Amino acid sequence: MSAAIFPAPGTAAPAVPLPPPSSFFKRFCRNRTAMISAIILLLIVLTAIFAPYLAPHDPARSSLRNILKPPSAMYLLGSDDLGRDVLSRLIFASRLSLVASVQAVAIALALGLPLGLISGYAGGWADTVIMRCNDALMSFPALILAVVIVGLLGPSLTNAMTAIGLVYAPRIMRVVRGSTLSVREEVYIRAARALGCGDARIIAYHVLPNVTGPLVVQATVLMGQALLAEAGLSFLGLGTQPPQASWGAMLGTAFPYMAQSPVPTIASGLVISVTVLCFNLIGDGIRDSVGRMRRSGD
Amino acid sequence: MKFCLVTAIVGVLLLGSPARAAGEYNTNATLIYYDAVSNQTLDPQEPQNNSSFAQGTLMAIYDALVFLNEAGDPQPGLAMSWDYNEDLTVFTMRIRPGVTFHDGTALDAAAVLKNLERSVSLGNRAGAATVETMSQIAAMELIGSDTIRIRLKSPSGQMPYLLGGQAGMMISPATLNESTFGVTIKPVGAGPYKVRSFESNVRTVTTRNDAYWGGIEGRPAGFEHHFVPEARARLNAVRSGQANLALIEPRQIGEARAAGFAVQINEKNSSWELHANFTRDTVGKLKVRQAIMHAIDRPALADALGGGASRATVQLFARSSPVYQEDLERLYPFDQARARALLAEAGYPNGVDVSWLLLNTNEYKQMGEAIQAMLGEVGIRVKFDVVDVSQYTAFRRPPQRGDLLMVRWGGRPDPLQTFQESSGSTAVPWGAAAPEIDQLIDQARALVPGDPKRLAVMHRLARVTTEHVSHMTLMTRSAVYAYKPGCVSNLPPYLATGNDRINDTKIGATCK
Amino acid sequence: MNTFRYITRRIISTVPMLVLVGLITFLLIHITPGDPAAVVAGENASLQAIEEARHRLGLDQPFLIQFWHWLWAVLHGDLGTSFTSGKPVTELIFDRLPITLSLTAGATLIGLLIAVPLGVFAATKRGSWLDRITIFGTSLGIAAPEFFIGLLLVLVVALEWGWLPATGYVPFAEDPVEWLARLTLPSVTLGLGVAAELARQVRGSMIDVLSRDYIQTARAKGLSTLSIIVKHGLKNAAIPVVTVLGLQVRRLLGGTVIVEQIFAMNGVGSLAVRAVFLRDLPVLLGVALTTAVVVLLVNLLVDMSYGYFDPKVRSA
Amino acid sequence: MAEPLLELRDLTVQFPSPNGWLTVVDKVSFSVGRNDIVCVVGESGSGKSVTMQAAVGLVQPKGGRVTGGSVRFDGKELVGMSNRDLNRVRGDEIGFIFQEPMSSLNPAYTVGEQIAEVVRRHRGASRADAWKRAVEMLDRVHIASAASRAREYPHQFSGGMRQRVMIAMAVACDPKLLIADEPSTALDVTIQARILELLRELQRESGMSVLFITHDLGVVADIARRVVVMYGAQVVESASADELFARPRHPYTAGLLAAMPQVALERGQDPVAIPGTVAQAHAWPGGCRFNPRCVYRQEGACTTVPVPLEPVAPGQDALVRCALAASLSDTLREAVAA
Repeated sequence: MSAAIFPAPGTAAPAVPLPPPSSFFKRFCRNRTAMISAIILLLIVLTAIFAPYLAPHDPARSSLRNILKPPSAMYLLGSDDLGRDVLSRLIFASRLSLVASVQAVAIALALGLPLGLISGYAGGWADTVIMRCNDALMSFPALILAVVIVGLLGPSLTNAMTAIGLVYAPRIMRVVRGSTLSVREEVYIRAARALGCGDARIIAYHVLPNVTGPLVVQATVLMGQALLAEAGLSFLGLGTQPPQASWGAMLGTAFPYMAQSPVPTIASGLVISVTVLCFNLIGDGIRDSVGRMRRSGD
Repeated sequence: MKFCLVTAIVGVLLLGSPARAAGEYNTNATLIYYDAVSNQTLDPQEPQNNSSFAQGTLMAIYDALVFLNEAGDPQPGLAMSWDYNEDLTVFTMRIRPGVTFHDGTALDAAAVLKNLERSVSLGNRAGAATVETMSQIAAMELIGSDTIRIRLKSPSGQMPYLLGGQAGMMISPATLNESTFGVTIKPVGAGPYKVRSFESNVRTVTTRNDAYWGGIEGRPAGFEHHFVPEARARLNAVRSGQANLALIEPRQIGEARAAGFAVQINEKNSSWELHANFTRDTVGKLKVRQAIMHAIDRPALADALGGGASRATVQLFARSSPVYQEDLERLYPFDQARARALLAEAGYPNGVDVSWLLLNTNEYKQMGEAIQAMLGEVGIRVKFDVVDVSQYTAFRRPPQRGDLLMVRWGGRPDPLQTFQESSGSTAVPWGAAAPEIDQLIDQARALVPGDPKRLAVMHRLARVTTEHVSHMTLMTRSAVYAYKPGCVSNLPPYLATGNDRINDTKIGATCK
Repeated sequence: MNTFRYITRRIISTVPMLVLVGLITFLLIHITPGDPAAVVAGENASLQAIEEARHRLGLDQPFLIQFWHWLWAVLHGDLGTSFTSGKPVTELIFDRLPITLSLTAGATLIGLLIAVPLGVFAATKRGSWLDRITIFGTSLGIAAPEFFIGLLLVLVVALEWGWLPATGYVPFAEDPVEWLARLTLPSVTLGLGVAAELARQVRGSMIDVLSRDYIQTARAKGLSTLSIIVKHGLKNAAIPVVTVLGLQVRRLLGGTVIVEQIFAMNGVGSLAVRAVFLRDLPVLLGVALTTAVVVLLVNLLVDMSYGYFDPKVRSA
Repeated sequence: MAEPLLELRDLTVQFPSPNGWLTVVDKVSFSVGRNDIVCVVGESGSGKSVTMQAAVGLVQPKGGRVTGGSVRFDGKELVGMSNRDLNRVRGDEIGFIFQEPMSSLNPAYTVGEQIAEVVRRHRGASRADAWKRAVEMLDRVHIASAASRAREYPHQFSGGMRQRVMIAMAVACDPKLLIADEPSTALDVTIQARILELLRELQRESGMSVLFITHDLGVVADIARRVVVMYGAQVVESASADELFARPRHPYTAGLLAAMPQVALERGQDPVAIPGTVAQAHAWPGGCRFNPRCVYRQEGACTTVPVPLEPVAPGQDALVRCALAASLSDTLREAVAA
């Protein structure tokens, strides 16, 4: 034991370099579930991009003569209540849903990140004020708050996503504030400040890199949650409005006809579940990879 | 006076209508009705309750001075009989003797007078239909204990119809004082059912009024009206036995029949309407409106979305209504080429952009998208402005949002009322589509309901309003009920108003 | 006794929070379109009728005065009357609170009943097929939209097999059996979501606890595996689990809106949604306040439970 | 020679690792008599702790497995015994004390409850009797005002006091064998001595055998009657304490002795650390596992053929695993002589 504790005199403690990002991806790729989810998500994004070439029919063309048709050669997943091809609509709806989730998470980040940094880094009264407002917002059940905001702003996808962004901002804020607080106490921060670095530089070089890990994890998971929230709001008629259609809206319109033609409902329900599942598993994958990197780093 | 004799005979007919033998009904079961409409309060004159959709519960509690039969003709209700003077400026009504309210107070002319005076005193706090009725009254006076003479401000034959709706519902005078309005009302009426409990926008629970003047033979022991917004939940309730009658949406007809339920479709003077804002230079032009009429494939719409409970039509009246005219249907056949031509003539060769104020419910949005697709094919590009109930009224009142507005028209007791409210300049802020419409309305007002000349004016009005597209009717709407076969009977289609009278509905002997 | 002082201090500190919640709701409603007076005046009421309604409801007063009146009334325990139904808001809410609370309690209970055994079992049998199923199952449980699950349940259990009623709520006082029957399906619907989130947490914290030294001591003391896991393991694993439970209860309070609609139960959630559509400000404020109070109570309970689970916290 | 209380024969234990199963205990054999005090000594990673944990079935939950050998305790074979039966032995007949007192007590229960628990479990005592026994045990391990302290929680005790609680817990059922896995390593020197004193006192009073696992030869000198030295998952030397200190037979043992500060002081020399570090479990050198660090290494003898564990001389109890044991015996003795 003694040999291990006191290294032979003359060799300084080896500086542990921060592992290069490549090791993060190596570790992420070894995580099989995360990789599979990433691939599925990539496929979904590709379908969204190349929707026009993939969709067998024009998603908007309705034919009232054949509504609620069961799946057939013509309509692979059957037709909806206005006789439109469900598969084509699902493919085109992927654009709307993914963009909507990105928009919601972007708003949450735009609000949560700066507020989190300020309240975590500055502390003092700024922190208490921000935290108190944050608690007040958090004491609202998420869905009611979203419904209130959308109900008042008027039902549309952008308003729905703004509301969801606002509802998730406190979560981002909390994650950022947590990481900032833990970094602020680090010795090297005090050392940097002692060297006369300005706050901005400290935040940029020291706080932000440390915050990105948990932030990316939270953002990925929130992408999934935004999809679920949009489906909920669409069910209440507050999400996407006609003629646009997101997955949530399709689930909302298909679900009343579940008894006669279950396929459209099950299809849209499954698509949402699978996508959200991928986001969650990727989030876990990133957290594990980042987690280990940070631990071996310090 | 001749008229009074006729009404008495027909009245007896209604009451004695051939009913199955008493033993056939379960008179200690409760009729539990899951409805898609809610009662905000139980005050008939309160605005929320004034729409024809909310009449079901109110009619069961309060009854009305006048009943309307299947053909829509006024029949004696709480009022035994009534008649006009020569120039239709004085309306005299004799109240049915021996009728008492649920709290025992007598329903005599004085009670009716007190109700009418209360409605007048409410002024424009009351609902639109009541305001419209009371605004025609100049003065009222009692004659003996059972007659009321009402002097009208101007000749109007509409009183029997108007007193068939909420305005004619009588509340026990013992509970009425100046301040009772809306929630402070004590729901004591003279109708077949007494109120046991009420929760706003949730449920009304009533029990049978055994002292009802119209008899209690075969009536269920009580009637519960539940407001359940979710159509799926309403049908599920009947399927799992929590309700014995449910109003369902046409798209559920297949599912209900598949589950072995009886589905009753009551055709009504109710329809899906598309209204245009005439001040807008696009839809203000007659040719553009005619183009829209030609661009919509009504039969396909009725079959696909009507679920078998709707029929294509361009008129505001059901096939069984005397005002219905078969030849009007041929005015606007589905003809996309004609529609494009009309647009070009109106100065829009490469199509026109219109905004549509759309109510935020599944039913409205489904119809909206279907029609949007049809109009799109002829170059009429529709953009939706989706709003909820609180902004829905912004179509007519400033800031007058949207070029088009889709409405579920509920029908009115008096056909003339239908034209007044949908096409006449009294109700429509931007005036009638053609001057002749207002002239015809005034003509009809000066005629007594039974007068054949009045029907002729109605037919002329129907033609003119359809030709000038003052309203774009899409398809009829029926009330669709689901119940266990043989369990619910005597649910007459109350043609005149949008609502169906639950008063006389009975429960089959074998059902609980 | 410091716990009593601790509770009173916490309760006093919630008052400014509730005022803040009220202020935020007031602000939200006033800065956005939609006119409550128009709704109250009715569909085709005249302009003059709307102005009169606006005055009657006191909406013509400046924003701060309205807020002050509302706050002053609340301090006296009066939440005001609903614009649309004219009924006192407190009555409206307390008619519906039992439904939402029953649903929340039912869902939480089912969540716990599923999550705890599943999580513990998966933690003790790491890498086994059950562990993999738990991980996958819980991830899927979190991912699936709640009303999608609810719908499948109604279609199969209530209508196909007819075991349970599909809709409606019966108060406990009226008929406890029926109350339970009506609550089962919706509670299971919500419960599955809670179970998924909770099982992951239980598994995670159990794995962490089981690797601790005192568990090895317990094994060295020859205690039965069951008592090691339940007595020694669970009590220490409880704190992070209770935290997640607290979050789930908050989500449930609002999240039941959709399930309430599918199962035709008039909970506080549906009341709030209707209030938003009808711009019924007092009802919305009442609901916001009530849910905030319940949420803060739940947070208090969660923090109190920390004391029970971890004696170090109790003395702090 | 009466049958020993505990006898390990060729015990082999493996743990999973990224490069497959690693043997961390390689055919270890030694025995503990009754009323005996044995010390197992070795650097960390020599497998000394794992050996004893494996003996009583504490490695399986951590993924380890016993792949060979036998552990006979008081006439019973422990390897292969069901966990349910092992539970009846652990805590009752074998007491265990661990190295980290700070984390070895359950923070959520009072100290008294945790001691009473083992008494209730093995003696079926009622709640009141078990509590009385717990207080009694706290008193016996010299914790002042035991009755009130029993109701307190672990975080209200210092490191040394917690170790006393652990001891109280381990001996609450009068075990026949007490295994102390580096009990004092985490404590500072003054408390260390008092803990060892307490253990010696308890041993004397109860006559139970104690098996000490430590890396500190000072502790061995202070308390042990017999010593087992382990290196690289193997036993390299075992002998009586006096013999070991006087005539170490294995270069590693000699090296350990030379590194002891007390011994070096007596000889007026600086303590000499053994160069190099122990090899990784998956990369044992050929032949004798100590050869890369052994100053007396001879190519061929020490580096090719695995060296067996043999008696130092025919008929002797002491054993050594060194190819040059015979020739080195004198040189090693002078190396450590005062």
